[in-house]
Amino acid sequence: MMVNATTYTSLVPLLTVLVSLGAVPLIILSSRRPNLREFWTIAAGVAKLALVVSLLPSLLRHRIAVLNLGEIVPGVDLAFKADALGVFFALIASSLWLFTSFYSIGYVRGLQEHKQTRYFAYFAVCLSATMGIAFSANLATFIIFYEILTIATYPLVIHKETEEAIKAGRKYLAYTLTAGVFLIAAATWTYLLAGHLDFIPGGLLKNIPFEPKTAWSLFTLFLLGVGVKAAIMPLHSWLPTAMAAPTPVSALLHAVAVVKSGVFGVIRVGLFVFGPELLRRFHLDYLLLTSASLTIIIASFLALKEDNLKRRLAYSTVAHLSYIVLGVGLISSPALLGSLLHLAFHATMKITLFFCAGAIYVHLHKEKVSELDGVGHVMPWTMGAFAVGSIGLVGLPPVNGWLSKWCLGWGAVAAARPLYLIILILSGLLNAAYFFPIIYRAFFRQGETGKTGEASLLMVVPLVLTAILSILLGVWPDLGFKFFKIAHEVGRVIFGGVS
Amino acid sequence: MIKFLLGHYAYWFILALLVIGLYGLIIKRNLVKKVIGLSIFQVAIILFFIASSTKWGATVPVLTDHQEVIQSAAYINPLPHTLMLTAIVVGVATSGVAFALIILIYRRYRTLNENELLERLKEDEPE
Amino acid sequence: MRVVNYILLGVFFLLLIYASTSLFYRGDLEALVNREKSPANSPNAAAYYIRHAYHDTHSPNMVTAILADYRGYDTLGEETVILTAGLICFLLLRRERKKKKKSSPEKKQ
Amino acid sequence: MHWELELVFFSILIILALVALTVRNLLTAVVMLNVFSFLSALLYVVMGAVDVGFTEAVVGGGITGVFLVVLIFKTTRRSVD
Amino acid sequence: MKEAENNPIVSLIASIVSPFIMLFGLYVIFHGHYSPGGGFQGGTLMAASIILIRLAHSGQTGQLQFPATLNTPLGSLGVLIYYGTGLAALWWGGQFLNYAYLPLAQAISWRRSWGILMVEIGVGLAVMAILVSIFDDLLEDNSYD
Amino acid sequence: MNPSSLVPFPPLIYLFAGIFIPLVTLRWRRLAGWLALTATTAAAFFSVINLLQVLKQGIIPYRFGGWIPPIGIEYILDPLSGFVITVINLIALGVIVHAHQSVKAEIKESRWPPYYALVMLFLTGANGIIMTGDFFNLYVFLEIGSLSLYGLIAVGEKKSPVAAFRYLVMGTVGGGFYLLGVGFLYLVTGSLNMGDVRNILPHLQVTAPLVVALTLMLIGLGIKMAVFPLHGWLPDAYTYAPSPTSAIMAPIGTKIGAYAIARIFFFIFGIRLITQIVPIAQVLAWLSAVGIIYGSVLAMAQNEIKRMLAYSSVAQVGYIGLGLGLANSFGFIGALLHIMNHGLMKACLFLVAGNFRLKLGHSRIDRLDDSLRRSMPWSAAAFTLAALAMIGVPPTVGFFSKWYLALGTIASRNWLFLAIILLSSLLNAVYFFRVIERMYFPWRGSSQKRTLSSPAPKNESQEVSLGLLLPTLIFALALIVVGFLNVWLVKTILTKALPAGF
Repeated sequence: MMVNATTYTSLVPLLTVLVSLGAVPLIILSSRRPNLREFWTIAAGVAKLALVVSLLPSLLRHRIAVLNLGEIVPGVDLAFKADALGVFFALIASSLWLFTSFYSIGYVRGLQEHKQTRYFAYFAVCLSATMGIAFSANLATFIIFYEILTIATYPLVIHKETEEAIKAGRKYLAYTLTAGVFLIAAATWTYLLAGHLDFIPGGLLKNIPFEPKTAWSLFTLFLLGVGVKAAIMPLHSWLPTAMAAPTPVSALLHAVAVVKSGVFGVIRVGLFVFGPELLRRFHLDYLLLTSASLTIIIASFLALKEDNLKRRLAYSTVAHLSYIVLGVGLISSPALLGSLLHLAFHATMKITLFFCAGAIYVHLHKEKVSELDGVGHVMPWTMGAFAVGSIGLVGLPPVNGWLSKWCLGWGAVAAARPLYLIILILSGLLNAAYFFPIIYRAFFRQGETGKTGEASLLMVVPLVLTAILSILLGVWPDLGFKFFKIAHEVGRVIFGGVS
Repeated sequence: MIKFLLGHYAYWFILALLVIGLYGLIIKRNLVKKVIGLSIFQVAIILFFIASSTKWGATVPVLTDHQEVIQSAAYINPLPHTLMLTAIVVGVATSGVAFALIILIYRRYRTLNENELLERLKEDEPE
Repeated sequence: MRVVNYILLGVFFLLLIYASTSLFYRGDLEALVNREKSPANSPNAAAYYIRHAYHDTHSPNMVTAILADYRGYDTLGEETVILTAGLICFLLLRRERKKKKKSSPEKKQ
Repeated sequence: MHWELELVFFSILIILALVALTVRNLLTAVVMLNVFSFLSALLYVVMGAVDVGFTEAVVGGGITGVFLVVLIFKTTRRSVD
Repeated sequence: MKEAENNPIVSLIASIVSPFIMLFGLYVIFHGHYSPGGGFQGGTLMAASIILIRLAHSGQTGQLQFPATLNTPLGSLGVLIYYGTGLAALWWGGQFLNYAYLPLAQAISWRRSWGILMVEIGVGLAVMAILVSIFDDLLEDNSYD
Repeated sequence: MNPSSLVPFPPLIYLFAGIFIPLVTLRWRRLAGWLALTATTAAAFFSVINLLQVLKQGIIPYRFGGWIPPIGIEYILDPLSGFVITVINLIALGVIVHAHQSVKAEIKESRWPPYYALVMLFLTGANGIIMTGDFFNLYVFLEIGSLSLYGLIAVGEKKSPVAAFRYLVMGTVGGGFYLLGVGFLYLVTGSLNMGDVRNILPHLQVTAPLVVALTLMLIGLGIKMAVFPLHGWLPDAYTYAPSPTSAIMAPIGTKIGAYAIARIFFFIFGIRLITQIVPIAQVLAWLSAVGIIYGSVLAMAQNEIKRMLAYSSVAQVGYIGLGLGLANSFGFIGALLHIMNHGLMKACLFLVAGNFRLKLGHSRIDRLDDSLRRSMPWSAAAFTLAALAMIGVPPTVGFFSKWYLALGTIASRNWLFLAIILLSSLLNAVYFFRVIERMYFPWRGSSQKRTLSSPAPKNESQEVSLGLLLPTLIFALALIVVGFLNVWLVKTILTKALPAGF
């Protein structure tokens, strides 16, 4: 299936992992000098983005960077491979990390948070793990970074160290560690079936004779493994609880690292471990489709009745993650395109929304939707960005959300499954139902805010930038990093150029 | 049948002794009794080895005339004897350690009864 | 609990008895222990000791010869065991001779 | 092999073992154990293990007995079972 | 033990019997080649003779014959003799405890015989000292707690 | 020098130290620790040399007294014994360095010589068991090891003699059972040499005495290894022993039993006998599986770090037993790897527990608080890392043993065992994160208790001295380094250490 793709050995994938890991000791050592410390964070972010971008040109010429570090367990190497999907994900993560870093600095300084060094250190570790997930060439490497991500996020979730945060941390760990355990079980089983664990477009298990029972059990195990981070219902409940974390962490959890790793894992498992053929042959796609549609609908209703802004956003995330899963389950090239685009676009939109929520919290100390009356007059830029994000998530042009949704709908039609088109439209309406009242409150109602002016520039600039980015990507999806082209490339690799 | 009994009855007595020793170890509550059970248990094991070393029509494994031995059937198997010498010493050493421990326990808790001991251990539990 | 222990002991006893019935007769010269060669055609240690002990060590008492020479390493272990016991009693019980006071100032812990 | 002799020894050994374990006075139990050891030493000799018999007599009848007596004088003589 | 007063008759008899037991123990050690017995039995007998004296004479008097401070070093020394014999064989080119390499006599069988004797002496010494040491420690009046 | 003459050096060095220390250090007590350290270093050095040697030229036997195997006693140096002995001596080295300081704090100076001598003798026993190729010799060294442990445990706090006595009773019964099993085996086969027995067994019919011999040996060694229903001695012994004792006993003690079971049942009796004819392996696997759950659940209920670690040991030993009981190559490699990994993890955890005891005077979980993260940052970090390894987070060592064990269970199609292995790592997470939360986050629920029982949180560093810290950190580091080295280990050593028949 590797149509005229060649590989070359390159250190870049490893460097992208190491660059933020290397920043950790620097961050810790300069804990007493905040400016220097945050310089390291930003420097690592820029370096990482530059490294990922440097992979782009050769990728577009169908040359894939690989790096093999030797065996980690016999038969399985610790190997990196910057294929289209990996670079795609890495691009999203590293570019948005930069935004998140700037924003974090504003946020933690604005609130004068404690233990900022620990915060930034684990932030960097998280990003390293995410890069590792993106570039892992096989399941074992994937699991290693997946688990590191789990552990590294824990200190961030409980950063506030309140009773509630610790409880949230426990819940988070309980869910994600259990998932990791399932993933290991699934991986070992796969290893015994296939003899290797390398990700192969079209599925590494493609040529293995299967019994339906085995296929279903294995796929269920995998889905339990990656589904927790992807917040597929009923495995989602850690996510709203984890809102106890500081807002940049929520942004990281929801938009960049953790949940996206989860859906990334779903894509990897669905298309690179099992492959479209196997999914179709054993009707495993129904498992994906059913769980995803149920999640979309139920999560939207839950968001509708939630008053806490961040929790509402969290449920919205749960719903939107399942869009991506749905796209995988539809097994068609346009749906996959829509999936991948949503992976990127949801990140920009949701990160905007979280940044807004954080800015409101830092500036006005408001967390509830019902308290937001008239906020739009005080913080026009912030609420403007919020409106942009909402519009995008509802799926209206020109914000980028419409494009991915449109692709998904096209995919549903192309796969002759119009039911899911209806679900997408219904979900769009529900999105509108829980987002537009917020905008209405903010701009068209009068309320007591007690403060005037915007939050600090370090926060407002990133959120405005991400909002602008969302719009630009909606108009011109190939902007800058050529998201559209890369996503297209992924589809081509998997479905063999049919699109 | 008689031959079978003659060839095996010793094992049955020995195993009975072994179980008696175990009974002392497990069921008796007094620590000294436990050590006594331990001794009986060890004696039973030693007897098992010794009993198995016998041979029909053989004699004690000490040469009297200092001649080369041609026929090994003439002497009792000396290997289990050697092993059991070692086992006896191990037994003495174990008993010695057990005595030391019992004296320490008695000094600290003024009792040798395991039930009372457990109660006093519970009392000691902090908080 | 006590009943369980008795039952366990009884079962154990019966099992051992059952096993012992299929042992060779005591003193049976055909038993593997008493043969000159094992089925794998390796020499039988006991027979070797009986025949060669005096020749090898000038010791008419075979047990001594085995104890101190053929299996001398076991005996070294045996001495070590008894040394261990002595050291344990030393460690646990020996009194400090220099200090007259019953409770020495540097009490442990 | 003198099986008649062995049978007598075995029977006495079993009785002695039971007595040593059941008697309430620990000093009696210790004496019983000493007798038990000595008889077992004789049994070893009957079975042809002269060295082992010698050792058991010296150890079981002598040193262990002394140790046990010391132990009982250092602690207590009574036992409830 | 305890603070029992010294019974002169007991002391006397113990003093008379003890040397004979000691002598018998030595005999058992050195005659281990030819008759039942050996280092362990002999050592135990020697320990018994010393313990007899200690039982008869309480307190410091019992220690005069064989001071308690010697117990542990002598015990170690005994084991060390054994170990050293093995080590000597190693030193002269054989395996550990291979007495055939000891430079003691011409014939290999005699070398082994001498090796066994050395080892038995070590065993006897160790067993004697350690059994006495255990006895002393058990009789110790107060421990460190 | 002939390479085979180096084979018995590790146990002989320990033995020499064990004899020598009480002799010379009655006058110079402070020498005891240094002598022990020297001996351990030398033994570790020679184990490594032996391991390299065995990898180069295959199995090396060593014949004591120059007698050929069935006549005399021999030591067998093969990849398995070479690997385990190296692992154990290197761990012992780290623990002894740590003990050098912690013994000063917990043991009175007048007891140093016998204490160190007993530690050396314990290691003699452990090394002897690993190297030996003779059933009875194994018994002798088993007793040396066990006896010295009884003494080492009993110098601990007030309750320790009771724990030691209980261990003594169980341990002696275990030794007795093993010896009786050897007796039956000797009657059946007529030989005590392991290699000889292995050659003779195929010529024999499987009779009741042979089965009983197997069972008795399994029970006897199972007590040493603390397999589930035979673990009763372990929690008390680990808890009440002084810190240096538990630190040396926990990583080494139970592993020896596991090694002996692997050696005797898989190498001597052979896979076919213990899986198809007499289902010893299955019994071991099931007992271990129950032990994993039991140990993990009880560990959650404990309030004392050492006791929690003790129950966790019961569970972790279950991993080893399960891996062995699966009787396939993955399971066996997993078990061997876990012997090493668990040794490292437990050494690290017990050293940290010792550090806590030294500085805080206790190691109770409900009295820990977040002052630790400032006062003892390195110890807390080492504990956290080891805890993550216990949970099995990659790339720490715990992950890899879990990986192999999971492979083993799947290869033998035993989904229940797979579930148990995976479930227990979650249970590990539960009880370790309880401690980690206490160490790193302020605990509001117990603020009243804190004011009562522990001093106000100190902010200045109270970290233990370098001599204590260094081994702790080295173990913690090893947890990651060895994780990355595991392929190399498996490929170069462990695949060679597999018994015939896989």
